[in-house]
Amino acid sequence: MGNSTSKSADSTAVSPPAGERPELSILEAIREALFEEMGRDERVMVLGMDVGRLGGVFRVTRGLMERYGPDRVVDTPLAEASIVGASLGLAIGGMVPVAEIQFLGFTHQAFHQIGPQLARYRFRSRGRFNAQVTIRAPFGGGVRTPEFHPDAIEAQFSQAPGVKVVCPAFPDDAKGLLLEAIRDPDPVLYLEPQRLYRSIRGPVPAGDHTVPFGSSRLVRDGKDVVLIAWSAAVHLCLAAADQLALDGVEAAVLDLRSIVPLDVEGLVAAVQKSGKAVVVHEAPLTGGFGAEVIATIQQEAFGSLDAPIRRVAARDTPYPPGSLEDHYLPSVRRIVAAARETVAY
Amino acid sequence: MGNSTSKSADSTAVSPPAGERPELSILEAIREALFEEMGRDERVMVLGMDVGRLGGVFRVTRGLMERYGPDRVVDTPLAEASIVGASLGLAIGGMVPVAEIQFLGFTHQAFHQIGPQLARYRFRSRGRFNAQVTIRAPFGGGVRTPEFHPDAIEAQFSQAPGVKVVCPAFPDDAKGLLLEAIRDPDPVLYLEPQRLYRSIRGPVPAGDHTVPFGSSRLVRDGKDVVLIAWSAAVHLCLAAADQLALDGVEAAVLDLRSIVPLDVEGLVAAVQKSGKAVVVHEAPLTGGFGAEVIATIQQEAFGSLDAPIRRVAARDTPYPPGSLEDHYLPSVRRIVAAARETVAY
Amino acid sequence: MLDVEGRISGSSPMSRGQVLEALRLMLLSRAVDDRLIKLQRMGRVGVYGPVHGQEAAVIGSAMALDPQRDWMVPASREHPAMLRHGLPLKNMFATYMGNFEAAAIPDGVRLLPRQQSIGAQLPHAAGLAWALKLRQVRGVVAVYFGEGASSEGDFHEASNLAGVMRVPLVMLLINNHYAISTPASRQSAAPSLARRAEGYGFPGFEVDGNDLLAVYATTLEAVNRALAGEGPTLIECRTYRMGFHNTSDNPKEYREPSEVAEAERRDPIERVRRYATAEGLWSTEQEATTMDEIRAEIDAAQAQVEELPRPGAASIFKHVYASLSPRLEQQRAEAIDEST
Amino acid sequence: MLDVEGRISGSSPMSRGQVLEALRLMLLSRAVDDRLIKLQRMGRVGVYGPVHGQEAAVIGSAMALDPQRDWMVPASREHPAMLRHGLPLKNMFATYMGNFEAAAIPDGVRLLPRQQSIGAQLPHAAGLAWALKLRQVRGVVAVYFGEGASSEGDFHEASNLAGVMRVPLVMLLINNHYAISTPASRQSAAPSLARRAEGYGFPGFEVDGNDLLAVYATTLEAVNRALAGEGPTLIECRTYRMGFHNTSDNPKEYREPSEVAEAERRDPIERVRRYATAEGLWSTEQEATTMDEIRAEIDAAQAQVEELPRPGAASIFKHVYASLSPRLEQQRAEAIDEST
Ligand SMILES: Cc1ncc(C[n+]2csc(CCOP(=O)(O)OP(=O)(O)O)c2C)c(N)n1
Ligand SMILES: Cc1ncc(C[n+]2csc(CCOP(=O)(O)OP(=O)(O)O)c2C)c(N)n1
Ligand SMILES: [Mg+2]
Ligand SMILES: [Mg+2]
Repeated sequence: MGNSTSKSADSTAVSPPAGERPELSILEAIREALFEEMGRDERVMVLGMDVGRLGGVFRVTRGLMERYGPDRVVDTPLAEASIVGASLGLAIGGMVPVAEIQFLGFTHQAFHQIGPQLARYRFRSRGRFNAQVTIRAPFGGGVRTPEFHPDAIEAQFSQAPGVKVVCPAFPDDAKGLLLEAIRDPDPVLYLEPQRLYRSIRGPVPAGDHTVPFGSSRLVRDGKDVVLIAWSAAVHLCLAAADQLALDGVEAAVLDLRSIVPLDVEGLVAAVQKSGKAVVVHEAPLTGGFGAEVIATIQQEAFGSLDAPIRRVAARDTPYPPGSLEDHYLPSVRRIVAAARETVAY
Repeated sequence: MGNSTSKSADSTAVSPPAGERPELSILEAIREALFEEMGRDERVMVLGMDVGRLGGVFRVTRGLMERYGPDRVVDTPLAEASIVGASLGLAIGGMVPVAEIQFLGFTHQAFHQIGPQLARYRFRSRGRFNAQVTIRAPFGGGVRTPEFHPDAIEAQFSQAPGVKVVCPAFPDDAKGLLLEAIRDPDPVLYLEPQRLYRSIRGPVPAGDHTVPFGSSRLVRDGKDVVLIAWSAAVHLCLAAADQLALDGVEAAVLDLRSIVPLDVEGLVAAVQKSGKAVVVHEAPLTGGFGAEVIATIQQEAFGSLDAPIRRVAARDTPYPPGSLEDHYLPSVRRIVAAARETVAY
Repeated sequence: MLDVEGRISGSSPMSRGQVLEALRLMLLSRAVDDRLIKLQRMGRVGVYGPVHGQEAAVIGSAMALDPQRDWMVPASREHPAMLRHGLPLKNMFATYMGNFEAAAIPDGVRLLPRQQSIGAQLPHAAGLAWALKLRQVRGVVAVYFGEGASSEGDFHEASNLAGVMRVPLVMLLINNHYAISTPASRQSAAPSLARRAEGYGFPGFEVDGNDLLAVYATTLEAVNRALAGEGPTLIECRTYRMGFHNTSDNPKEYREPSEVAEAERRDPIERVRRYATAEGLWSTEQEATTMDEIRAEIDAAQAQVEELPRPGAASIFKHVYASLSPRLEQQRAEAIDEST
Repeated sequence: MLDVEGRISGSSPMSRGQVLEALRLMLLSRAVDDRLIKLQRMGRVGVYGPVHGQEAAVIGSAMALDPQRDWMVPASREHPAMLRHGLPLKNMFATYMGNFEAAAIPDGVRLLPRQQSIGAQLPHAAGLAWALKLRQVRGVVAVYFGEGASSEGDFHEASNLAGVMRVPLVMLLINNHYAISTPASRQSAAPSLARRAEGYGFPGFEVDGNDLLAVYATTLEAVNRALAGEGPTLIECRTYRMGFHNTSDNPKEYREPSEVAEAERRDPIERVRRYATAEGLWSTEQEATTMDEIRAEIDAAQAQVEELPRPGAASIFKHVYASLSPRLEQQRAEAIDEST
């Protein structure tokens, strides 16, 4: 898994000589995917605020403009709806846009262009047009960002049929899901775990590497309970599993990787093993995607459930200032407690 | 209950002489609440597209402008985000705005002003300011409306802590929940079941009448299974219960009335009675609020559940043209089938 | 250029053939309005919003485009422009007669679907024009929208982006003076919406939208600017919605008969009819023949749609994604099962 | 009115007392910038975006308002205006030092909280101004926003609504030529953003935003128009963000040193210092004394915040709603329990 947390400065994504490929951070893996795919397919372009000369506020796109020029790596005006809406038009016109929304919280400004437009254009046009558009956006808490920057609103997009929603938690998946997203003929929201950008490193296949959507990843096996999560919360679950192991509780950890489409089969299989599950997410409890996970499991595996599925989620409050976010977010401690109760049920 | 379906033209909401108060349609009940509250509290104003001279596209606000003048019943430009955002400013300035968004599907254009602004203003200002704003919006299918007009996106607002979301299904609740909403110091999304506007009539208390949020209503009792719904789907459940009764299946019907806050206690009590439940909603299955209902029930009443809780929902596709909506929406037939399977589990 | 009497000032920017083509389209448009309203009253069409009164604005602008080269992005009240641009009449009827499979825009027709979310098509059009520029494809994008739409944030963001990227976009603001019941005077305090273009760094023009020739000439100029790489143009066509907003609406509830009467005097078709007659291009006989042809065309389109199989449950699972997830496969199977 | 040498053309619209008040606020603003940047580097402040370079625009406009009568709606880089309008310095420090309870705007201060969703405050300001008009309360609303914000749909919708309703609104567009790394030239192709006001039916003015007196005079005129019931005004203050966007940003990555050097020559504080000195209102001694006072004020504000109890878990459940639902009560109990 390579969950080492070294914080070395990110190098430019140029493939090193074979045999010596270093581990990459999630940020580097995303950048590598963009570099490679823009090289492979000249229709691919990157647009968004500050993505060009600056390389994005997280420097994910650093170097891209120098390499591929300002026509394909474009700084846009400060207007999210037009970034998404224009991306749809660009796609219809034969480009393959990868739009960056600076933070997922600011997709709020573009909601009417995402669910009602991007997502429905294939359907509305009866297949005449499709929106091969990827929207990249960092999200999630734990790094003391200002208001709106950590908003975890992924569940809302699950009510917008026509888009897909994917959320990598590891460098290899970051690359593989992004390449899959860019090539997918349908619109994909690709959600980047900002708190893991530089802190999680791992091996990443060189060159072409895709991960199919709708396939979850069992990142840790265990017979007593399964912890289900996506994006940064997967790492909280791994830490919780470590702690539980000290008490002899064997917790599995399932990374959904994509929430739309959902890997129902993988989910059910993971739960059936122990009959016990905890779902963890950074979004508020009520109406979070954890509810869908539970509703699905109880529908598909009712007979195998030996305990209620608990949710460890953010509170049903607005996101507080960074200094208070630890009281708001799910924590390892809360996950461990929920898992223990579940196992003991 | 008074579920008669006479389609008589709606009368102007003037209280008739005592003792002869006729039944009101949902539309009339809403209009009566607006008339009365604007009379009672001069801070209350109505704003939105076409709400003035025309009286709204459904004529809900007909007569209000004549009665209360164009300063308090205001036709706005065609711009949803500014209707919501200005309503917040109006509230801060001492007014009590009741904004109409022509159809709930067009709140998409105002999303960034709802969850991130209206909902969070009290929190952000540490109570210095509150957003006493009601947003009224019709929604739901079954009446062959064009694209966007039937979108049932209520679940998305459940991920925006700070707003409340209420959805009456009967004339008395329509009045009582609207008066409660207008007086609530916090922002409320008040969702109107467009297909029931004129088709459902019933008794409505004259004068002041409020219904507290977070209290569900058991509209039919039954010992075999409980059908859980809100808004127009409640009436599908009632029709399904009638049909089930022919086979001797006694189905209860629970109308949640508000989804935020959720009446957890009422929900659990209703489910515990039979240990069996079906949730019905007009929104797409995946990520719909039915998921939250199920997650809550299985958490709070796991031991009493005798069968998986089924969901009868719209399909996970974009809303199709009206001529095909019957294949998309939940139907009495589907509810009956799900209830039978659940009872037989 | 054409006054209400049909007198021309200056020389016509349209050839004789173009004038005849436009007049025919205008007559077709009004006949289509009549038919679809009739079908709606019979319960065979859902909701229909007529073009009535806006024919010069919509057709004059469309005539300045080359369907083999340019793209058209409509709002929802520009059927004759869509027909001119290549949409078969049958497909248009299918749209309103509830057969969305048959309504689809055929391959090769450079036209996007109608947009019912007011203003949402504007950023799409800007993006599409941007793609043409990036790919160095010769052509322009013409986008239609109402004065109501011009109040939406999407109008602003799309205009600004189009200005910054200097894309080949022609923005056709059809100011028909109403957004449902809301008069243009309530939509904005600006005396001219065309002037907003300055705030985006490109030119804006106001034109009598009931003057076919003026609309055509102004649009052609904008198309040429765009083709020359000079970027977007905003054109405000000032016209009047003579009919109802749509078949659910009754404009008597919110506007004065005198206002409508004045608009009737300025009818865009009558002017062209007079002009063409004065030029010796048109006669009552010709009009009668043309109207017969048009009625036959409409009858045929309607009949064709009526004969088509109606889409069923399976249809709603088509084109959701390129391929269905297992969950959607299951829902599809259920839906088909339940519908039989 | 004040050139870069501090020479005035015409007579000063500000009294001597006002000039001194403004200069003191400018110096305070820059000292606050320095302190918060220092605290950020020490890990005691999260992210801070300095005012550096924009003091004349922000303070000159704020000085034209009457805090007892007018409302101020800030974006996020207008601290000195907020202080002038009645926000205690301690509360400002609390904002950045992570104590949001102590950061709240005190009762009676006619000021809305900082807005971090770019442009979202604009419709709030329009609505608030509308409320003043409806309630016939004498006063205006002044709203701040950047040239970046002027690209958002919210700017357009709020401006248009304010024009239609003719509300007492003063729109202060602080064009500091950058939105993070994006230069104003990339934000819009419009040569002047002030001109956009025409498209909403009210006047717009462009002013040298580094000229305290010009900003003051223009704002005062707009305030008087608004008070006279003549509706909104847009004022574009052209200035320059001399520092970084915020403490996470390094502008060397995207702009030339020469550009910054030129801006330094046009420093808004230096001009006022020269002018005040020439007028005999200011001296190096006075500046030294003032700086000592300012430092003491800042030390005190910081110390006060440091001494305050830190908000805990319970705090995040306060002010979610007027009262908590049972589910939130339960979450609150859990959170308090887990934090102890
Ligand atoms: C975003 C959005 N808001 C509201 C509506 C409801 N609606 C349909 S048409 C219309 C008026 C449109 O006016 P305009 O843009 O002038 O076009 P016109 O109808 O005059 O052609 C409105 C408000 C909608 N379809 N979309
Ligand atoms: C809606 C939204 N989109 C993006 C951001 C990220 N962001 C923060 S500040 C900023 C630039 C703002 O530029 P401008 O409006 O000119 O104000 P300035 O920072 O120059 O004061 C951006 C893009 C945001 N906070 N809100
Ligand atoms: Mg119109
Ligand atoms: Mg700026």
